[in-house]
Amino acid sequence: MSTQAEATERTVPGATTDLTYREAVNAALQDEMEQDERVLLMGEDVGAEGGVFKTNTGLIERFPGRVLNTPICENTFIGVAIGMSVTGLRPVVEIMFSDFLPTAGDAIVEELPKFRFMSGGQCSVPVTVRSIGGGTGRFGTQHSATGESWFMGLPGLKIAVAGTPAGAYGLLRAAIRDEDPVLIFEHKGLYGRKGPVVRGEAGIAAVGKASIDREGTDVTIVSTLLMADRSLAAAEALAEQGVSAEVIDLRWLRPLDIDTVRASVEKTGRLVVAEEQVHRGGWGATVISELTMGGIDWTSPPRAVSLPDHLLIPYSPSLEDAIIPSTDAIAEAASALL
Amino acid sequence: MSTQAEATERTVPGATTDLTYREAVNAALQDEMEQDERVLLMGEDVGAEGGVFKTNTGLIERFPGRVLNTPICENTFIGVAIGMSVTGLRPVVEIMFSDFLPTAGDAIVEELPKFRFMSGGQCSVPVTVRSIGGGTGRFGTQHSATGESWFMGLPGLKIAVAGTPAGAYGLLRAAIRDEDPVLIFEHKGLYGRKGPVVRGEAGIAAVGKASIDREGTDVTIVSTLLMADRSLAAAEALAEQGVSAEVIDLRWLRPLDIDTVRASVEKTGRLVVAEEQVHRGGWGATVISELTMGGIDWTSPPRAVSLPDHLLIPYSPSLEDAIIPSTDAIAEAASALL
Amino acid sequence: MTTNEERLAWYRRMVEIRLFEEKVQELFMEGLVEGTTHLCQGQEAVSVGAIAALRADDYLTITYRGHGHALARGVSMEACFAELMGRATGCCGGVGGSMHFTDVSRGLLGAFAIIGAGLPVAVGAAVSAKLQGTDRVALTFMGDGGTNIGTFHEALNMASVWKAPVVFIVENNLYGEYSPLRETTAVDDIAERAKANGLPGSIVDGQDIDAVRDAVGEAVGRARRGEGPSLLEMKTYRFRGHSRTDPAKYRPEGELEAWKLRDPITLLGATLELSDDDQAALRDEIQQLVDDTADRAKSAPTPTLEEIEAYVYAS
Amino acid sequence: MTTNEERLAWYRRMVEIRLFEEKVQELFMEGLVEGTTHLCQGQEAVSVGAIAALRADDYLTITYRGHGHALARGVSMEACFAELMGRATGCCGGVGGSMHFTDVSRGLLGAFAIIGAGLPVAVGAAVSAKLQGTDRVALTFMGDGGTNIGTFHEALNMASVWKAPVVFIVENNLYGEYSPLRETTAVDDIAERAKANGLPGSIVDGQDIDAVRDAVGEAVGRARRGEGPSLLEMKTYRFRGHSRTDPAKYRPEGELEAWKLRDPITLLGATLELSDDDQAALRDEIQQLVDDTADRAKSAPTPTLEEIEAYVYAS
Ligand SMILES: Cc1ncc(C[n+]2csc(CCOP(=O)(O)OP(=O)(O)O)c2C)c(N)n1
Ligand SMILES: Cc1ncc(C[n+]2csc(CCOP(=O)(O)OP(=O)(O)O)c2C)c(N)n1
Ligand SMILES: [Mg+2]
Ligand SMILES: [Mg+2]
Repeated sequence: MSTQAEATERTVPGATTDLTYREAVNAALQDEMEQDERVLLMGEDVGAEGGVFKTNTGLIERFPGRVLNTPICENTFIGVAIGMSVTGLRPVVEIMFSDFLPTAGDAIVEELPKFRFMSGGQCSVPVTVRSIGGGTGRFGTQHSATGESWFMGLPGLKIAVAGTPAGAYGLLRAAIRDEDPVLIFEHKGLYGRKGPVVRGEAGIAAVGKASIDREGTDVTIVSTLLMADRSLAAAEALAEQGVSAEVIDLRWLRPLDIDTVRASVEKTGRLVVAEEQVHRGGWGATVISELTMGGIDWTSPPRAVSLPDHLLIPYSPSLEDAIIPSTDAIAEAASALL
Repeated sequence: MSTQAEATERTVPGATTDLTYREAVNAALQDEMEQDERVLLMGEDVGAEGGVFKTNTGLIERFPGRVLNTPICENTFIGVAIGMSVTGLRPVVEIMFSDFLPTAGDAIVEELPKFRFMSGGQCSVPVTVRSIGGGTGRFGTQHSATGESWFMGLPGLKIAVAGTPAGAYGLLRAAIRDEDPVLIFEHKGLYGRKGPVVRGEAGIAAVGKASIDREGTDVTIVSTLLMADRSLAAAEALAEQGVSAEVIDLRWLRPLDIDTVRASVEKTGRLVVAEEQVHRGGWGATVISELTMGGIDWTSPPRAVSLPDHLLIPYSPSLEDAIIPSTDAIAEAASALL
Repeated sequence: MTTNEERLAWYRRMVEIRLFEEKVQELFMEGLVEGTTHLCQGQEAVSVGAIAALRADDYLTITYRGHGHALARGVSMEACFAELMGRATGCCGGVGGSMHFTDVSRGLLGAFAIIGAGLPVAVGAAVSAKLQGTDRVALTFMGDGGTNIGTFHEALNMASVWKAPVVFIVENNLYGEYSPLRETTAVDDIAERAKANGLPGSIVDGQDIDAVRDAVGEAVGRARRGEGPSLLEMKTYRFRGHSRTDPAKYRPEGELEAWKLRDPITLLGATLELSDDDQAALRDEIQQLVDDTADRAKSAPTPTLEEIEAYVYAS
Repeated sequence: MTTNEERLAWYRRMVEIRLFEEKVQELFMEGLVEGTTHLCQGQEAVSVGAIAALRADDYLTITYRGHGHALARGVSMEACFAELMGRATGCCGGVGGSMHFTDVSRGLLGAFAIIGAGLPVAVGAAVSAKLQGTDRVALTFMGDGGTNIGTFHEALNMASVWKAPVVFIVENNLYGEYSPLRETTAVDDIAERAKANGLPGSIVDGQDIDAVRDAVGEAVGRARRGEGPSLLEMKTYRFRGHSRTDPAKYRPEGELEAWKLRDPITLLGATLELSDDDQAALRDEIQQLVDDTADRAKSAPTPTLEEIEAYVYAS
């Protein structure tokens, strides 16, 4: 248990180190709680044993009274966080599985984004909601959604999606510091993934900025979460075939960094969106629509690699693997455009 | 009170009559409850006084024991409806304002669409959820959303949107008869609108079929709900300018009738989506994305007339009017494409 | 304990609320207020009495039936009228309307149009006060019908477990919209529901402002001393329908008339030994104030889209 | 009332469940079961005893901790193993997995991975039975921690108001995931929460299968006679961690050992006057059955995408 806390503690601030995505989350929480005593972590079983996904290791010991286990009542404890946030605290709420976000539907759709507005701007609502989504874990139909686009049509919210350890660290810190409510999605299939993280202020992500994780000239791949990881792998494979793919980790769905995507597609003329969600109603469709409305000159029509529109996520391991977009599927979609 | 029930009763089955959108809802409920005694209506205050929007006039008297007032607990009474539906009944649940759908978030996102699937297809879930959304009523930030696209990315659900009295009648009957869970959205700004309705079997809408409400050759306008109404008015105005607009009332967001839209845009080469929602994450973006991915040949880039992405719905009447897409705004967007 | 001067101020405030809401009806007819309103006529002793027990730095959350509570908390009547008319000078800049009267400077953190949503916010404010080492207290108001929604129990349970300094006020006016309590609610006394969540619950005569003030004072004191949350059920009645469009035909005959005999304004007036003339004079004076204030409020501009854009995001 | 033959069948069934779940652990190690599982070891008397009180045409809903309940209801063990291995022959065609054991033909309408979600479904089934003029009853199982979610209260209230023939069984195993009851729940006895929703609640020794059977029998009888819903709190304990990855280090020393002295299988065994040899023989026989069944289940194919597509929409 303590090894992870130590691992993140040993890191020299400001330096780039390799952390797992899990350690990156832990480091972000540690660093924000260290710097700002108004920051709290709350949620179900967030304290004991480092939390269900072991992202919170060492925090309850290090910040006594600031890591709060809640009863099972997602809607209410997000509301509680709102009340805290408008009275001087900066709560970070953990929603264990993104599939439990709808349980808190009212708090997320009607309260968090609207609270400031309805008051005529009298207050701000600096609440961060972390939630852990995504497939590959064999958790079945009710525990495997990314949920990333469920709330993207809600002005008043900001929405971040972490595709790498650097994103997990930088986005979470940015979310906590933001004056507005931020939903931040982590992917449970990425916790063990290692990658470089700049610890400290320099590593904090800019709000609303996508990240070009690999430059390329032939085709743009836009992705989030686990698909960001797989898109990088797909770009490797494509490189071997002589195709130069630019990989963008979108990082924010609201604000949506359409400018970065547009600039890339203006260069490549080709686009694949790689998304662990059905296409309909999601960010992938939004990206393609906005580029099209903006009059982009498609070299060939864009493609989406998505979850099937006519299926739900099954438990059966081979079927789960069959429906979640694979590295190969992403690479093939990109190749097909050339 | 009784006048409305009488009005709908006087209608000769099979004949086309002019009904208000409100009367059309009432007629659909009456006809289905008459034909199938397994059909129930339940929700908050659905019985007394014809319900909050007076859509249910006469039903509690006519079908005693089959119009059930519930306590205030949206999530639970949709769950109750699921339990009824898998044991032989066909409940129609009324959610008074679409903004209360998130209160029932778990039931709508995790239970309704997944129930049959998780069981391996052992049962079907014939629940209809009617919900009343939309602006222009000065109901403010928490009572004015259409909510129509919130759940469109959920396989397992069907989603209907009624833009005319004929749609209100035909879609609701189709929803009640369907073996799968259907969310059907009504618009509170349309209840007084009159239009032709074919009462009886012939008036029942086909699942997943959009309706071409006006034919045209220059530009396609796709819309739903109140925007369907305004798009028709916009088409009138355009006709006076010599522009021939085809108006499609989408009617279903899931299944989405992309074929009808594609055929129209292949003819016109131009598209405006008119939507009372922000563009991001909605059906409008999905339509444009799918057409673009399908390689459509845009004569000019499509446009969206939508709610602003950076605002919430204000109470102040002049501001509410300013942000909801007007007939003029739709007509202008269409003109601009020519 | 309470001086007669204070009690006279309560009386004034209750009359203000009553006449304010009468005026709202008028403004509706004139087309100056649109949408919907939920009047609290008949329930004024609850808001005025309960809020009298608060300190200026305490917190509260209210509901769509919140005109009385906002005025009781001292929100400017002009800002309230302006809000109802959608003016930039409204207490929510004109974007909130009748259901969202808010004044954060007075600790009035929000008014909620979704049943139950204000409770967690009050619990959060209370926990926050406690964590920050202050002795501030939070008060939250809700209706009887609203105690059937899960958030109610969730909030009570969390308040208990975290020993939050919060007082839950249930205004039991016997109806939730058109439904009588009995038809939707498995208990007759909402106070029963407190025990299921480990907190004390008691029943108070909501028409008797002294009883309200005393009960809330005690509960607030308890919370302030760190002894935890409590729930008070105020038995009361709304003289009007649920909302503007509701003629309230579902009420049994004579019910309204019986409750009008226990009009909280009359009841307090009687104990103040105000002569009929005194009462009439006071009413006239307040009517004048209300009319003048509404007129002033009318003259303010509506907000611009640019102005309200700043209300969406803080950064 | 209950014959010793029936009680021996209960004993057998409890041993089956215990050994089934042991085998699940093994299959996990072999990589044949993936994802997560939530074992009910230690709680077998609740599922077996409660379900013994049902008629074949009654309804029930269960949770992610539902292996025991499904087996108790007579779902084929082979279908259960197959489900855990993601095979087309699984009780949910392989798409559900451990958390969703369902068998509609046996009235087992669903198993829910979202806390609270099964309760409304059971209430709906009960109301449905009543509206259709049958005397069927619904039973729903849930945990102690789950009584903090709003849906719990909402469902109880609706059941009361509509007099639904439903029995709520709370399996109070003292923990919700890693959190001891006390840390998250404002009452020590969940039965307290029934009153807040107008229904009778009582406490039952969940390790004593005769007590469980009797209490549930009474509640089911009451429901069947049209006398309304009730809640039973079963005091019990899980011998394993919350889920596969939880070593349950948060338990105070000696707690598990103390509860193991009240292993429901041992307790029932003692009253059956089975000799040690008899018990060992029975166990061996069942172990053989479990092993053989698992082997058979293994050999089934996984479903195809085409097959499971038909599970999404009925039309
Ligand atoms: C979640 C939700 N469901 C339904 C409504 C619609 N609604 C508004 S007020 C109301 C009745 C509330 O009754 P009660 O709590 O007794 O308060 P009262 O109006 O009597 O003050 C209902 C059902 C809502 N606003 N929110
Ligand atoms: C809405 C929701 N929130 C959180 C969870 C995660 N979760 C699964 S089981 C569990 C604990 C439940 O405890 P209890 O009700 O006592 O049942 P037990 O597991 O002890 O049988 C939690 C928090 C969930 N499944 N659903
Ligand atoms: Mg009420
Ligand atoms: Mg438990």
